[in-house]
Amino acid sequence: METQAYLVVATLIFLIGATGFLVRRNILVLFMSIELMLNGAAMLFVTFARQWQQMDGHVMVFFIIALAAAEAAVGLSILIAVFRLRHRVNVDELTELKG
Amino acid sequence: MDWTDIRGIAPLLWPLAAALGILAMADKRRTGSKPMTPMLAIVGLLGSLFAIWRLWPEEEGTSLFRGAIVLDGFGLFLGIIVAVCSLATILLSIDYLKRREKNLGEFYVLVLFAAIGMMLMGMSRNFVTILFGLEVMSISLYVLAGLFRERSPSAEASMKYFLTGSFATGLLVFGMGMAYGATGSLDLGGIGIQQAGGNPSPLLVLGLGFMLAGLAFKVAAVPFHMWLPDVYEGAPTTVTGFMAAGVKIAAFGAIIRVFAEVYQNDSESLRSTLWWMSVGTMTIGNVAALAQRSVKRMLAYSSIAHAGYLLLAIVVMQGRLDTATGYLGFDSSQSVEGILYYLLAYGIATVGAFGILAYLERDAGGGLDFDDLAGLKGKQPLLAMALTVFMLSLAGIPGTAGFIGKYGVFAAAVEAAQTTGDESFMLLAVLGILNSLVGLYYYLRVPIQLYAKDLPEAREAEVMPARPPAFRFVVATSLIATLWLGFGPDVMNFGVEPAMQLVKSALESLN
Amino acid sequence: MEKTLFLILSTVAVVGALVTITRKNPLGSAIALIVTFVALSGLYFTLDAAFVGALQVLVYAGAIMVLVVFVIMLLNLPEGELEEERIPPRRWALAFFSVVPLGFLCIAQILSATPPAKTPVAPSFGSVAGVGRLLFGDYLLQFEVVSLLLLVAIVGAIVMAKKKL
Amino acid sequence: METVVFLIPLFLLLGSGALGLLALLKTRGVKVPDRLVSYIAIGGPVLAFLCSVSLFQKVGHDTFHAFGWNWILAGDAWVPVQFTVDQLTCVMLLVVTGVGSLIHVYSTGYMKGDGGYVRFFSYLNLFMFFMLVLVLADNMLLLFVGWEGVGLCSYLLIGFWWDDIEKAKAGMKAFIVNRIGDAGFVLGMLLIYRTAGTLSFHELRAFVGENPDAFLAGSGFFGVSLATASCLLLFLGATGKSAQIPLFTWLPDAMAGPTPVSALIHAATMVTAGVYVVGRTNFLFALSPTSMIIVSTIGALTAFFAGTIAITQNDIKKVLAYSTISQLGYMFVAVGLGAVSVAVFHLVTHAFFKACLFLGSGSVIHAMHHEQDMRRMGGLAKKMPITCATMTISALAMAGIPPLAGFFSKDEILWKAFDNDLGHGTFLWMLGMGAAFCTAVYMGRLILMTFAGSCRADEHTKAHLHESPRSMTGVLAVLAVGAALIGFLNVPHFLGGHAAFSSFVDLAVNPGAHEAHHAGFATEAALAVMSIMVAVSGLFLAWRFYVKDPTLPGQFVEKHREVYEIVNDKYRVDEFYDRSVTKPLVRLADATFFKLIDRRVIDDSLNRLAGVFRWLGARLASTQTGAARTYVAVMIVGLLLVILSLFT
Amino acid sequence: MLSLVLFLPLFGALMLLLVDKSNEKLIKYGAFAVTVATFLMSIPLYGAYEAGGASLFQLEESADWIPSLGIRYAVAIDGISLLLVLLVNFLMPIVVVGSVKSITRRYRDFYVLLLLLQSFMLGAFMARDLFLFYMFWELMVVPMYFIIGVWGGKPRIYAAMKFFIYTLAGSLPMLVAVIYLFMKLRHQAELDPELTASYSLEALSGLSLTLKEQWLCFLAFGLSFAIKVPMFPFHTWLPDAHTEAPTPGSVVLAGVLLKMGGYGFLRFAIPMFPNAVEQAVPVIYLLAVFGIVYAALVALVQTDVKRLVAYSSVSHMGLVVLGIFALNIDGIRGGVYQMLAHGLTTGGLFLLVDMLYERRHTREFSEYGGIAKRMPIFATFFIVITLGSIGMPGLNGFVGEFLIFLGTFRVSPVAAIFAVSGVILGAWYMLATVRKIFFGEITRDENRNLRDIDGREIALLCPLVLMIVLMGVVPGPFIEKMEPSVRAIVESYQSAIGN
Repeated sequence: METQAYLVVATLIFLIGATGFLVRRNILVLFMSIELMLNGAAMLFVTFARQWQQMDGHVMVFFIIALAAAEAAVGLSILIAVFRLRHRVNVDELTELKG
Repeated sequence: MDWTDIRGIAPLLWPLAAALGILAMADKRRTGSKPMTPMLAIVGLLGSLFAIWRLWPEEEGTSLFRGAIVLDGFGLFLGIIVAVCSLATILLSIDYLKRREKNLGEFYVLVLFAAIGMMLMGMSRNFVTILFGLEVMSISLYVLAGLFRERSPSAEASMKYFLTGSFATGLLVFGMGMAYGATGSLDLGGIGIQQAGGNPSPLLVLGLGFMLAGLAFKVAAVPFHMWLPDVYEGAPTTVTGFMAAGVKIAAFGAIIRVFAEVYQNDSESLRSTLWWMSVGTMTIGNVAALAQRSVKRMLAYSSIAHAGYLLLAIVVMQGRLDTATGYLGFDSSQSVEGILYYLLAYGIATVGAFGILAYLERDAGGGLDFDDLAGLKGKQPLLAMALTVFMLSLAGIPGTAGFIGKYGVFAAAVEAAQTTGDESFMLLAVLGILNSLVGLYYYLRVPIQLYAKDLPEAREAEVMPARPPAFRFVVATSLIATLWLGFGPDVMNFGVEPAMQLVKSALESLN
Repeated sequence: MEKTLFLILSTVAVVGALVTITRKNPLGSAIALIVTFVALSGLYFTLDAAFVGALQVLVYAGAIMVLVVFVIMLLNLPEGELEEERIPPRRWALAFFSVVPLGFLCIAQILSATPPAKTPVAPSFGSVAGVGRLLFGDYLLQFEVVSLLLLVAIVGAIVMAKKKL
Repeated sequence: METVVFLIPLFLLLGSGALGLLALLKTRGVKVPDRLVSYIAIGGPVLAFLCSVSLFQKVGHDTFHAFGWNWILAGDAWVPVQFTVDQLTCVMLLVVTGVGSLIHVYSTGYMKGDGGYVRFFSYLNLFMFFMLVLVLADNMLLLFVGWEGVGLCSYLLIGFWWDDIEKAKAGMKAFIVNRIGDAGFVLGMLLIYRTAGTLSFHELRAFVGENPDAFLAGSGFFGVSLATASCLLLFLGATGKSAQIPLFTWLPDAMAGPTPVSALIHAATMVTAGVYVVGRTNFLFALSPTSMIIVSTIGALTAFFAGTIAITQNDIKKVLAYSTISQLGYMFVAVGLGAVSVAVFHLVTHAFFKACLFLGSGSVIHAMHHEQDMRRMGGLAKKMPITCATMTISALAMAGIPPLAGFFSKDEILWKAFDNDLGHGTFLWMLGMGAAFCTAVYMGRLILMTFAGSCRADEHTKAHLHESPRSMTGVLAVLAVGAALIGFLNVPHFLGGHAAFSSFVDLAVNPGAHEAHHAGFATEAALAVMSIMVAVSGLFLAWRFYVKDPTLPGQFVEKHREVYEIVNDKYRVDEFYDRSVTKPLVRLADATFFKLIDRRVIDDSLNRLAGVFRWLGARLASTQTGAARTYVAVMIVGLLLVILSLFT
Repeated sequence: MLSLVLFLPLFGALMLLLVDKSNEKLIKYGAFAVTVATFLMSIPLYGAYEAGGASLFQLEESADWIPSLGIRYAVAIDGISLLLVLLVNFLMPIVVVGSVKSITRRYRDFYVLLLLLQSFMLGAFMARDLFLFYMFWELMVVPMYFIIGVWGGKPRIYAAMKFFIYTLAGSLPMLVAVIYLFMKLRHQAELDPELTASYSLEALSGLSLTLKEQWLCFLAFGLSFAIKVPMFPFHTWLPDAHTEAPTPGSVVLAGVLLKMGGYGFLRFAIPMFPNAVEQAVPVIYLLAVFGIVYAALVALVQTDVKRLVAYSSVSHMGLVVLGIFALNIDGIRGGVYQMLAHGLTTGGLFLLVDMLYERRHTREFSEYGGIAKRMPIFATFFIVITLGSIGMPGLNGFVGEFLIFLGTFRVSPVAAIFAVSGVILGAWYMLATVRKIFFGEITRDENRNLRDIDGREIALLCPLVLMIVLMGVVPGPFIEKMEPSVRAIVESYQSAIGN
């Protein structure tokens, strides 16, 4: 199988994640969109690692997973803080700061 | 890994140790109130400075940890600025947080972590290091921005910062993936060597586009700037100062590291992209700042504008890669010199200014509109003077560090125009100059408020909070430094020029 | 065989991703996301990346998503909040006009590049040992930094979410 | 010798300075005795007069220079502060210091009791200082110092009673109108300097003598030669100072000043400066027949028109003012024709009789409690015999009744006008005769309306009528004697005289010139008889109108109302200037320049530019909606652009 | 020596900062002492500078400042600088004395700023390093900005902002040009080992620039100078700044700051970009001539005394520009002389206006009238200085004006005609001012009890009047000092344009 196909899939996943960011207003879903984007990127690394035959890409994916974990943890805790104040998880309502 | 590697990351280890120490002390009792906590953080940063000082004379541009980071003047110099800004932030925050009953040990830990991340970015020459330096910094800052989580602006700022920031990280990682795919290397030097001489492959260009977006987000270059005003406004004021100074330093360090690779090929398209970005950034930042009513938000927009000036210097940067070692250098030292000095000047003035704003902020938030500064001179003459000097420095008036910084940046553009004969660089310099004229207008509104307006009667009797020694120390030091640096880099024993000298000698010794 | 596998897995992954961003209920999204992750993990295996493939399932699908779901439960969102009304077409349009050209660009670039033919790899490729060697060799510092990152995340989570500070 | 030359102006400068200081001290309540003031005030001019006399004795046929110091470095050469004494200067010196001293003496009486007594003398001394600088100056630039200085003093003295805003305005008008002339003068100087490289009169004369071609070259303006251009520019200056068409309008207004000032400045000395300058530079005018024609024609026109106006005026000083303009016109006729000595002679005689007339009128005004309208006077001869007698003598002298001074001088001018080779002799002569007729009429009218008939003043004034103090009448007497006798200094050849005065002055201005006679003595004599007849008929007419049948003027006016009104309104020149120059300028300045260009175009557009930026800022800030979604969308679009840009 | 003079006010300012701010006496006396000392110290400069000496610039002092950027601290004076330095130092004590009454609050800050301003102005006149000059050039604006903004009249903020933005709008493009010149030199130095890259004016003026470069740089420099002078149509900041500034500010502004523009043209624009200048002269002439007449006419219709004087400044400085760009000896000589003269007379006029303002707190003509009766001494001074301003021969204004006319006339008689007519208008509006303020009946009751000026005010006007007369009567000593420099400028220009 051509690596290009994998790359296209990776890109699609990434873009779907980006799309999610644009269309959803539920912060939780936005988090998931971020995960999608990171996964798309990770997929790139895996594919290219295979293509170049070197495992640096795998290491990177390993790190990306950690990154995703860290982001998820912090993001969710921030969400909790926001939720405590507003009892909403709607990103469109976070518009107090503007102008 | 050997002792050299450990020594090389000593500037990072000191704050790390301090942070761990603080965490370790955080047992049942709350640590925030302990005077030890900030002390420890300060010691950590001083240690970091000390380590940099120790490394200074002998650093040789050596790769450490198998190319993960590089020890050179550039990185160390950025490290100094970062350490100093963090130190100032910590000193300023002690009282600020106490007054708001938020004197958490974790705050200091996060500042220290962010500082580590920033330093790492400046030193890195590997995608992974850049990415994780950036993430360590960013995640710390997401949280720091939301430190006043029970206040809705702070929480909102944190959330927005996190969402947009993560998105940008996504772009960055994706871009790195592309670049990796194009070159098979995560190492900047490796990529450089591979690209030397040829046109970059489309994949690499694509990757660079994404990476540029990710990094531009951190420096808030247009059109990746929109998060910044909201976040700066919502974040605790000392944190805002820290973000404005530190993030900019680190992100520009990373941008220079990354894009110097590509410049060796003299990529016109990248240059023109950055050209537009630079113009847009300074223009939009400056113009939008004109309309602000809050000083804090004005400074936020102005921080965007400053990113534009710095980008200007990057546009004209003439990178050069040592094909033998993969180590990158700069033909046009003017540009990097300019950027470094600019960052230093900007960092000092910004931290000082936000420090004063933090002092002036009401305990429940607010109190940072222009009108709130009216006639403050009568109540706080020294602070008014200091704030004025910081504004003048940001505006780039001679006699302040900002002027030399501005000079350096524009000089870089002019020099590049001269050596390459590219008139668009000249145009860029002129646009930059016109922009700084716009900038003057809003910066000057501050001294006008302070000096020319009268104190509202309602505030005559108001008792200003005490000015703790740490606060005084920071403001005074920034003030003196701003003026002192205004006399040019050579009055310092170490400054940009020596740093660049070191970079150069490092290059030579490597060949 | 490989092609079929790829087609199935990639279809699942993409569809899962699409479902993730279109489900009204975040719980549904989360589950779809896990499906995607698993499918991706399968793709990793087809790319001879056994270690990361395993990691993907264990850490990602397992740990991270559990965390997400956990938080969704924790927040105990009211019904109306959880359920989003239909996404207005305006937003779809926005997404369409910004993301599609971007995707078009990316994919065009990817397809235009001529990658080397897929050559067989050494058996140690993608193995735990291989990755581990790199992790603790070339990427030692980064590895430590990642641990720092996790520490930061922990501290940060505490600061942001702990009930009483 | 040099010291003496420098002493002359110095006395007056010191006097003026001392008096000025005293005047300021007085405002601080220091008592300043009037006697001390008058001593200082008179001392300066008298000493200067004595020095002038001694100079006059020494100068003989020579010229000498007194170098002071280097003043301005123009080009490569210094323009020095240097005085030159020659015959012309001597005459002027004597007139200025002599008449000046007399008027100072007169003023001590006239100004007695005035609040500004000290100040007055300070100004007066200062005026004489500048006048002396003017006549002594060796170069045009130094002359210009005096020139502007006298203008300044004239300004200060016209507006001496500045509580009356009209008087202050009159002073200002005099200054500004003069400045217009001065601009011409300056430009003339510049042109001359550029051409000849020097401003010194004698160097210039030498230069012109050696290479007149330099001045005959075209100036680039409508084919006018440089000589003509510079002469006309200088003449423009002269018309300002000497109140000729077109810049004469300030002089009648200048009568707002105290009468001695009118006598000294606006009759005897300052206003003749224009004549003096043209006379000084006659060698330049000689190069340019065009300018000579213009100068003489304008002189003649001024003489005639001012004469007609003078007839219709009722204010005694205004009559004299217009008469001055008219007489100055005569002088310009002469000087324009190159007959400098003749002009200067008329200048001298005029100084005497006009000073006497002014001072006499001052005496009348003094007696009438500052009443200046002749219609309220009459029959004063009995109350003020000396005034009456002296004024009558002077008036007759001016009217040209032989053997009084005016006859000699004026007749000479008319003769020169008739006998010139520029081709407009008859025209000039007829205008001159017309002016002479007018002179006789208004002089007769003035004397008769003032002194003859019955007094038309109110009872209170009548009761207090008195002759003026001795200091005033004495001066009048001296001047009247001068007016009567001085003409004999220059008895023309056809009457068997030697024209001593003319030949003396010609030493300075026309060295080596020989009088060329075109017509014989017979013609000259015939013309003289004609002019006497004109004068007598003029006087007769005045008698007929104002003594014989006082209703005649009224009838005459009824008949020719329109003409009368125009003439009485001074041909409405003031109004014309106001409408065509002043008002449009002010309107241009206010409406177009200040309100439109400065405020609207420049300032507003800059402010609007700032406004645009602020508006843009607000717009930009409002795109900052606070919605993270927007931010991300912008980022994606931005990324798209970045990538597109990278691939181009 | 020069550095001493240059930094003494700065030092004094720092010393003043140490004084307790409620100690009014000490502060005011201190400021006075510093300015007087500076003046006294600068008097020997007059003797020390030898006109026609071996080098044009003398008393040079220099030291490395930022060697890495080729920037040196280098000061020296030639005749023109010398005279302007003397002008600054002569005016400053007068300004200080003149301000002791009118500055009633925050006087310590005020005098600190004033002294800083003095140092900066001196620095700009002395600098022999372009970068140093630029520093001082921009720095000057800052104290002035605060002086206007804090101690000014009602719309002071608008005026201060306008002043600042306007002047920097000029000087920022200049910065680019300054850098450009340096970089050009550095670029050339790389090819030619005999050159060294530096900001030194000698080195930079030896730079060979293409015509296009000259034009661009000239535009950048020229805009800055034109705004400072100010030339029409860049003048509109001045009336506002003058009107709103406290009088000491106006005095310095009119007396010295405006001269910076003329000085800049002479020192930088003409020697460095002669070919561009040659081509630009017609436009500059047009603007200058129009500006002279324009500003004079606008002055005519002002109702505010200060605003009037401000417009008169525009008109007079137009003359200066005219003279300078005659580009012959007479014109430049006259331009420099007129700068000095204008500094004294206009400075004096502002002081006088301030004295009135102090008494009546208004500057509207309509509020006055007839006050010569109450204030005869004041009126005397006013008239004398007015006469100086309108170019009465024998006073200082005339010398400069005449030389300018002479220089202009050689180049363009038509321009001279307009310039001269501007002088007529000058007499008109100035005398109208005198009339409106001093003459006529006193119409306002408030004016009936005005007191005349006191000893202090007389004492501070006397030196001014003395100088005004002296410079009119014996201009020689001043002209002689500037002579070699003027000649050098003209000669270098002539040789550059190939004459």
